[in-house]
Amino acid sequence: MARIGVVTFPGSLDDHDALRAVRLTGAEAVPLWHGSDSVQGVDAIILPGGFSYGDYLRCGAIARFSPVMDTIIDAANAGMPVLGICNGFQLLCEAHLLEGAMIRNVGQHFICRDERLRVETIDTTWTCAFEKGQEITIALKNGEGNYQASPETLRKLEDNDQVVFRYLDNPNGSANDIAGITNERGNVVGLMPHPEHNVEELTSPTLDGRLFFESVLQFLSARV
Amino acid sequence: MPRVVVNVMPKPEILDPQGKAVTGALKRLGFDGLTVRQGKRFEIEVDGEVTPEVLAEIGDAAEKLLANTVIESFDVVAD
Amino acid sequence: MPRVVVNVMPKPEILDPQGKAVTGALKRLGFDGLTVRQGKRFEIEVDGEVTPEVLAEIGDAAEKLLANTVIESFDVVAD
Amino acid sequence: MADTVEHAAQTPDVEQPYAALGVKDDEYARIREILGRRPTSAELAMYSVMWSEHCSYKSSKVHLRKFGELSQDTPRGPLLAGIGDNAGVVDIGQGYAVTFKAESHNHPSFVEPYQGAATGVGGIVRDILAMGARPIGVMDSLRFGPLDESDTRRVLPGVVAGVGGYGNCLGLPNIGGEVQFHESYLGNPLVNALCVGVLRHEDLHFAKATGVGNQVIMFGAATGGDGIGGASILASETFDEDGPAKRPSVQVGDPFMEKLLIECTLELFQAGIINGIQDFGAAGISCATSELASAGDGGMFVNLDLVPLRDPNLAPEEILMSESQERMMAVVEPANVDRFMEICAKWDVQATVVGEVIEGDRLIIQWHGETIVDVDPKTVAHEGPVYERPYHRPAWLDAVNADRAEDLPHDNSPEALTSAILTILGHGNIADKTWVTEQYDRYVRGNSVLAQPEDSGMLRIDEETGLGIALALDANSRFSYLNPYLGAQLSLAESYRNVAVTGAEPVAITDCLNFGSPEDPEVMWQFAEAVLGLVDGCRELGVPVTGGNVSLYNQTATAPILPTPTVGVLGVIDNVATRLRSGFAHPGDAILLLGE
Ligand SMILES: Nc1ncnc2c1ncn2[C@@H]1O[C@H](COP(=O)(O)OP(=O)(O)O)[C@@H](O)[C@H]1O
Repeated sequence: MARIGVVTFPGSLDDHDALRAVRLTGAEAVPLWHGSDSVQGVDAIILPGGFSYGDYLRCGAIARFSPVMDTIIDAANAGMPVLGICNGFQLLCEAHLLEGAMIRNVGQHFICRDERLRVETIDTTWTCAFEKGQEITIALKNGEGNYQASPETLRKLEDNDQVVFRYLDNPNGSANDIAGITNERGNVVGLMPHPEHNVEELTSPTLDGRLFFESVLQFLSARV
Repeated sequence: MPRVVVNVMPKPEILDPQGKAVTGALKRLGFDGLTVRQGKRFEIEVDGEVTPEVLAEIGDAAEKLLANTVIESFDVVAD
Repeated sequence: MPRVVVNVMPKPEILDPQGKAVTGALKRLGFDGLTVRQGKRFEIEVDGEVTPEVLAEIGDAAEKLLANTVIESFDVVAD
Repeated sequence: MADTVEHAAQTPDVEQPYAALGVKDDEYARIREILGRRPTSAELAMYSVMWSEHCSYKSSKVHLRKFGELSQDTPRGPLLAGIGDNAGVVDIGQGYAVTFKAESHNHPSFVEPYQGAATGVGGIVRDILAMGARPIGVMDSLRFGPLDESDTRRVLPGVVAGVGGYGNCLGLPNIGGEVQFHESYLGNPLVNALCVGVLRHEDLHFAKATGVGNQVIMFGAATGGDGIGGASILASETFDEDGPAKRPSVQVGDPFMEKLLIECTLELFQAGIINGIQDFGAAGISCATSELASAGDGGMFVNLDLVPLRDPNLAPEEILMSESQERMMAVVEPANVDRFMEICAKWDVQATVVGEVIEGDRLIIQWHGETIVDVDPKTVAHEGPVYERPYHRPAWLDAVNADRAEDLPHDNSPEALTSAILTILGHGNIADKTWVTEQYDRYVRGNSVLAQPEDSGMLRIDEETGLGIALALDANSRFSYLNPYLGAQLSLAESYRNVAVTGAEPVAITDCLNFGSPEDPEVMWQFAEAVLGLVDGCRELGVPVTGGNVSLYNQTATAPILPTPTVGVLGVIDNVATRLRSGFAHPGDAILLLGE
């Protein structure tokens, strides 16, 4: 069975939800701890949502220096699938595994709502089970989800097909309506909305989140 | 106690929604002709003297942690 | 363009969770002996000259909007 | 030099500023009588906070006792803990119990809306945590002045951002609440926050200090000079010629610290090494030590020098009264202290042994090697003054009730009706509340079966069986103004119905009673009537009151707020998959009207 790790940082909040989502899609969910430099031989890693270190200073900025992050950076560079959700996305940017940065939402408020997205590329470890152009609805909740990057970076992301998700109704001012991006290799994906909240009928309006986890399982089984 | 200040500002080419919101609010309050950019100010108390080495070290800390140089620039000033 | 800076800091007696977290992070990164308080820096571009009146006006704006004087103090500096 | 017990005994005639601390002449006389001498300034500090209206319930107690006369059984069995504990605990079956409570943070939210509301959420969450429960959700009931008033524009966004900022950062889904507007709240907004937590029966913890030799540990944030306006009067007297140093008038919350404190405390519970625990509420160390000691079977010794301080210049009186947030106190067997410290270190939570449980029944506190407090903790925590405040029905009530909507001019033309409907729908009390609820995370933890815009929130407790709870929080202040007895019952009925319509069985209630000054006999009457209404309503419905909170002196000058009894109802649902949503589900379904 594929083993997928979910890292808990001080202030992580959606770690248990991510673990549950992994379980529900039929993989083994492995809790990982920020203070250990071991990722216990997992096949893929999720950096969950939350307010690591209170989101003080900048979201993800302090967690980026956790011992586990050095191991994850190495693993990501070696091709391991890594998904950063919300705070995890911010963390991936702080760690320079993904380009750009998140700043305060244009409306200055924390926003929690069901957000419609378009899947722009299925050429990543976390989106290969989607259809290109598919429109999905995923829970969004953040105060600093406004994606920004230099014009050159944005151009590069667009040219290389590294924009993975776009908002259909941009909630926070993100450049080019970007909701999620990937690295050049397609193994590291970050997005602000929370797919782990869209895996059960009982607690969410859609099940669109499941496809993220099914994607990585599909990728992993194809690789073996 | 000796003090060093690090100022961190959004780079000019990066959107500054906070600054924009403040600019708009000031205008509504009747303060005209003011354009605001909002950044951060860190006041750092140093155990010991503020030597050039300490300043360099704090510059290092700013580069590494206090600022995200993808979107922010910073300066370090002995206070 | 003429510029005025408003520095807003948490009052010394007020808890500064951000500064506390940054202080802890710096220590973990090996930057020792630094104690940080985190505040805000507003860089304000002024249409026209920075006269004493303009400074007073900006002081007013800081008092009203830029700082929350219940928990923060501020100063205004021509830059 | 500190005002020691010895010194106090030798200097009976020293004048003490008790009045400035809100202690009445006869209360001061009573303290002297209890101690057989004048209190030290540290003791005076403790008595003054613990005997305040806020902590002692001195005006409301005689009325609240009626809640205790209700049966302590829920429709699902006896309460596991009830009024008198930090929060009531309800058996919901399958070995699970749920604890829930609402608390007000009204005045602080007026002074500094963001921090006031944020620390209000923080306080009630620690209450739930102290019962041994994992906090799993929050709700908030908010009242403001009219929407178009400029001060509402200051208070409302701050309060909402504060409730959201703190709760979101703790990872607690916000599953409901209310927002209402009325002139009477313009100078006195209401911020009532509710927290609910879940535990296994065997994990229930009580706030008491037992076992001589057991260690008293403070953990969490360091103690600063927060919220100690009163104590500074004492400090300046005994210490500093130039007057007290600057003290913050508001508390700033650190939700990240609280999140660590939650995870750390739950791990400590799990390790089975907590003998007694207490959160730090309004009265800080005064409250935690005197309540823990008086609930236990021994006395307590505390060395104040060991308390970690954020501000080294605090006087002992100030340390005792400090309301700094994000702190807890635990009683731990000596053999478990190392393990305790290890767990705290894992979560980066500072923990310090500050004292121990001792023989006898005294609470003794030392400072710089000298005894500054030597009291019977029961007299501090539980034997405060009790007032039978006079009350009477307001004379104006008949005229207000006679002024009926039926007597208003009626224009039944389509245009007039249209415009009336639009006016009503556009009023803040009716209008969409998305601007508020969008700032709250309702998804976190992945168990929110119902949240906004549903009438009540619902949380799954057990993933396997589908066991869950429903919660609603309601008040009807305009009805309570017209008739506090019926108004309180309407609040209860509304909340009860909101739970029932989801398919959950209502089992217990908590309340948060917001009123004006108890020294105003008309307000006191409103209060007494509202309590009676709730008691009779609960008896009729067969649900106990598990606890609650009283907030008095909610007024602007002498004008009280509308009486606002907020009622929270807890329901149990055996399988959340059977829950019903509000709103029409399928085209073709029949629509039935129940009732008259
Ligand atoms: N309005 C009320 N209805 C029922 N019980 C109440 C009410 N107000 C207070 N209580 C109960 O009185 C006790 C003391 O409450 P309280 O002092 O609020 O605890 P805390 O120390 O958390 O402030 C608690 O058990 C509480 O549940």
